[in-house]
Amino acid sequence: MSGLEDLYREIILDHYRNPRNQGELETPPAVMAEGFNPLCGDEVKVHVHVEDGLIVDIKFDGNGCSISQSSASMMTTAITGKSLSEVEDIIYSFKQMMSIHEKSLEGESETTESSTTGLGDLQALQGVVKFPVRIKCATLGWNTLEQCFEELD
Amino acid sequence: MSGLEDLYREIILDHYRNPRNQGELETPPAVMAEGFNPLCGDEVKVHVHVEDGLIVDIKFDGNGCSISQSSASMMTTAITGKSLSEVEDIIYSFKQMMSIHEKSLEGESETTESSTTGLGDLQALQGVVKFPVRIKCATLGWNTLEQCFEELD
Amino acid sequence: MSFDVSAIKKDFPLLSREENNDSLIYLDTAATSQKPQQVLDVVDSYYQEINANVHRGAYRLAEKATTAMENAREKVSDFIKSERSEEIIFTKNATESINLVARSWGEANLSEGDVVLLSSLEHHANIVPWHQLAESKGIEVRWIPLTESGLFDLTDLDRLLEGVKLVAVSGASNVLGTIPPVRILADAAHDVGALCLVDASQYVPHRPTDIEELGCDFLAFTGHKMCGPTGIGVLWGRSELLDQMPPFLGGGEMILDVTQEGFTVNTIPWKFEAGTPPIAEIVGLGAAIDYLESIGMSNVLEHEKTLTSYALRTLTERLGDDLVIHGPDDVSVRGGVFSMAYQDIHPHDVSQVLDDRGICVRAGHHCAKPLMKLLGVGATVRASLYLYNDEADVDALADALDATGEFFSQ
Amino acid sequence: MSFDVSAIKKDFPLLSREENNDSLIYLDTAATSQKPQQVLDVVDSYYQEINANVHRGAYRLAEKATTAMENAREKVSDFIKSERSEEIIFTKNATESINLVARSWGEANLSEGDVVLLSSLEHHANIVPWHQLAESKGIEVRWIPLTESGLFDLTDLDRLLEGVKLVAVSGASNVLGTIPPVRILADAAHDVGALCLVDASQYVPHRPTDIEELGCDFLAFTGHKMCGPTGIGVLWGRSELLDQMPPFLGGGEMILDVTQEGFTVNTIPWKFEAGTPPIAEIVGLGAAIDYLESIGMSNVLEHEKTLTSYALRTLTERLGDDLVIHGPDDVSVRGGVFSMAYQDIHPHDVSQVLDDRGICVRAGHHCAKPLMKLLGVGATVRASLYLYNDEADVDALADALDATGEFFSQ
Ligand SMILES: Cc1ncc(COP(=O)(O)O)c(C=O)c1O
Ligand SMILES: Cc1ncc(COP(=O)(O)O)c(C=O)c1O
Repeated sequence: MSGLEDLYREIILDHYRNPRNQGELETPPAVMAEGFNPLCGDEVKVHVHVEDGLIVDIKFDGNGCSISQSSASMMTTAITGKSLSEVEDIIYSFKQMMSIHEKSLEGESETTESSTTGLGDLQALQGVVKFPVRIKCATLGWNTLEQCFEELD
Repeated sequence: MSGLEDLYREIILDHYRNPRNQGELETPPAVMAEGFNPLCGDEVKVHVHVEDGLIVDIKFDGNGCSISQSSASMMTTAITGKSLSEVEDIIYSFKQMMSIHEKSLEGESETTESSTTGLGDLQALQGVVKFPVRIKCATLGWNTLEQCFEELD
Repeated sequence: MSFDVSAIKKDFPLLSREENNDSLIYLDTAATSQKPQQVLDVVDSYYQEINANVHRGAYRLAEKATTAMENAREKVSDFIKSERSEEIIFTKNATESINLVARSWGEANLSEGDVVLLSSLEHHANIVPWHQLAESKGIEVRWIPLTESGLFDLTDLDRLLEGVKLVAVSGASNVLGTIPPVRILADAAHDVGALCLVDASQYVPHRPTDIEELGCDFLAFTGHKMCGPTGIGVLWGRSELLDQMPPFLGGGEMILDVTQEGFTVNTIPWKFEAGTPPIAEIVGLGAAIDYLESIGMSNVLEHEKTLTSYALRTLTERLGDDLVIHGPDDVSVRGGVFSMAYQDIHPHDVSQVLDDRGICVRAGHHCAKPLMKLLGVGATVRASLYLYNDEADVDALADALDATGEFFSQ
Repeated sequence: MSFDVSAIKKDFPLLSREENNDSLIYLDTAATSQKPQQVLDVVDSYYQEINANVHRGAYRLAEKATTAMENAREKVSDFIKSERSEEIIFTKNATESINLVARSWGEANLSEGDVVLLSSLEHHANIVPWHQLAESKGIEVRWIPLTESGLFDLTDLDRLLEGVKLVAVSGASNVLGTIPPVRILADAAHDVGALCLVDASQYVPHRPTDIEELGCDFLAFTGHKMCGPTGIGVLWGRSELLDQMPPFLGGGEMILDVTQEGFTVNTIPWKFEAGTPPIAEIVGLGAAIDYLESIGMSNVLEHEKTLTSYALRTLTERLGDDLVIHGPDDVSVRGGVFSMAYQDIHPHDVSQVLDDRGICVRAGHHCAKPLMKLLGVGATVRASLYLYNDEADVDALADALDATGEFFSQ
């Protein structure tokens, strides 16, 4: 199962089996957003509590495939305690990693390798770009987080 | 031009160049009907004067291809002076000659040879069945004649 | 058995290919079927030898193209036992066929409060057009409930039929495999003066079809699920109805005359075929029918029944409580479509592991979201069978499900 | 010249075939074009190697099919210089594309008394849908007149534009060859707050297309006239408009969610693509575009211009007053479509004799009956040119017309 191991790295399966920061937070002070992938039915709810420009707490809850749920779980561990501007950098790097070049339309996927540094464990999700339909799974939690930030403004 | 000669027999071209019984009749006593082939724009007008069950006079007028016009012309010469029931026989035989078998759908046309006797000059139109799109041209005048008869009832 | 699947498989280039050194096990026919080389060859030679636009062309090539197309119309007509080939309308897919009925017959015959009765297992193609009429004309859409095992629950049929002008149901479910009691529904519809439309997208490809036995008034199906090309669908309708219906799309072919002031419509079937038809696709559908008939639709049905029994038995025995197969377990009322839940592994993950083993199944809502809601799931893993599948394919599916369980519990 | 017609002809199997020991001279591209082997090969290998239903399939085959289809959408988008591929809607033909605008945009935006301005040379595909709206909503259809030579007569344009909500005109005439002043009409439409639709069925196949240069809001064209398969059409529209328009056909793909109570629509382009798309045909259209681009659309245009001049000169010189060619004689405002009257021989008879010599031309009203009425004829003989035609084809046409005259005057 060579191709599969690229997608389902051990750390991803670990987050899927043992999700971190699962649950809810009280709103307010936290804000909440719900994300939905209408095509496959995946759902994710993100609660995030921001104070003085810092992520003081974040929880997620959801229903979906291993990729969407582990990506959300890894996201929570990656951003807890970070400042909003640091988080924006992480979101940017993550989305860059997930973005496939035009070239992928010719059948090959290619990531922007350069910008994946600093993502830590999240780099494990890089294998997802080889499976284009799963990219929406991996980014679901992140888009939902961005919705939360829009609530903040 | 071998295939063509089958379609454009000399007698057909002759009727096309020198149409017989072209013109109109006064209605009443004659009846008139107009035929139209919407797909190619051919038109024909038939005036027929029936007395005591006999075709005493018939005229046609029209606008169309050599096949539709010569067929109408040949029709007028074939039926003048005939009784209505004789005319019905001629119409029947003519349409039989024009009808293509199911088989023609497989690419070959085949006429019901047996029933073309008694058609005289009209038999020259037999070549038309090899050119399915032209069948509607050949039958236009005849359908219009039948419309005239409906007026009579 | 005279049904030789290994010979049939060889007709399908994609099934004889090697994918990652495994050959491909295609279990997604409910989405689209594979195509035999025979069909591809006919389409190719259409383009290479007789391609021209149909109708009105006086030259031989155009005549040949017209004959090829109208010949295919006869084949389709015979295939569903219609006696009048002008009752066969070519569309681009089953979805357009159903929309045609909704927009032409529906717009002309339905008004506020009239009811269209659907079943709870319909494909979106047989739901959304009626929702659109609900929006534009205020008709009511009503639903026949299902039993626990995915069969039609007709206990309240009389009440359900009140105010109904059309009963529109699947001939076979693309999710549960259920074969609804179409004849009973068609008769019941006629008893209350309603019509009956059958979405036969999953029916016509898999069994002998006889419109008189079905008793319906409209039948919609789609070429790409029955060994034919994409881009071609069929609507059959009773000529008395089609004759009365207003045209749908406007353009060339469907008119007798056009002036600056207006237009007069052509007769059926052309009235409903505006513009250049999908000619090569129609010819290809004719070739698909030739192919299926060379095998024999009763043989196809028999084969699928046997294989469906085998699959139900094998999957249940091998995977036990880890596997839930939605829908009926009685092969006399179901076809070879299996919507499954495996452990608590998400359908996407299951299908990914299966794909890694060269097994193509679909994960998702299968364009039947109202049914998904009833089943209480967001998605299922769906495997579906056709004439080119065999017991080895089913065994491979069972093996792969097993392996999926192991992979995610490591 | 770098444009090598004899090499191009070899790409087209039907043009290299022998018909009655003569090779075929195909002069009916305005009805449908022939297809190069390159396109047939791509369609074949689609079916043989990656056939699967698109979207939502998680397995690799389905992903490849989706990629192939969306890749073709990009190609179509680039081909007409659109910057957003989601503005490309796939339909079954140009007729459906125009109907889509009439039914979706038209139903939502037009009301009684609103005017749709057409030209007097439109194809039925761009007439009947508007007549249908006249019937259902009471809109007015108005006509831009033509000059004696078949050009647009814009002297009264201001008055013609009163009350107009849409100007819908051909990009090139399928009867006269006329290339209308689309940019002027699009600007004039915008000046009065109207939109502009271009029926580019005879335009896109023959010259470089740039939607921004044309200045229109909708562009409709059809695959089978541009070396592509049958069963595939395109509608391009500005995304601001498409986003606002209600959906057209309802079914799978075009929804985000469906419940028993209603549905929510997907985003463009899928909003307008209900049901399984003509996948192989879309891929084939992509291949046709690759083929045309490998030759270069400016080269195609240049070649056709040269050949059109040659044809006008040759036919006039050789046949003199026996031949009337309708439409403009200035190659800067016309394409290679020649509607002709020869002596007083009926077009059907002319085309029959030509066919006997292996020359395919069309005789009829060319789906433009209002124009025929203006020309005062029931039918014409139409010859039309494409990249695979050459001077020898034109010479053969002139010879054959000559022979036709002899045949009927024997
Ligand atoms: C100018 C024009 N518009 C529209 C059409 C319709 O194209 P289609 O029949 O592919 O829908 C044609 C060709 O038939 C045409 O020539
Ligand atoms: C039951 C059923 N109805 C309708 C359809 C729609 O067919 P198409 O997408 O070819 O229009 C399908 C397949 O997708 C189906 O399974």
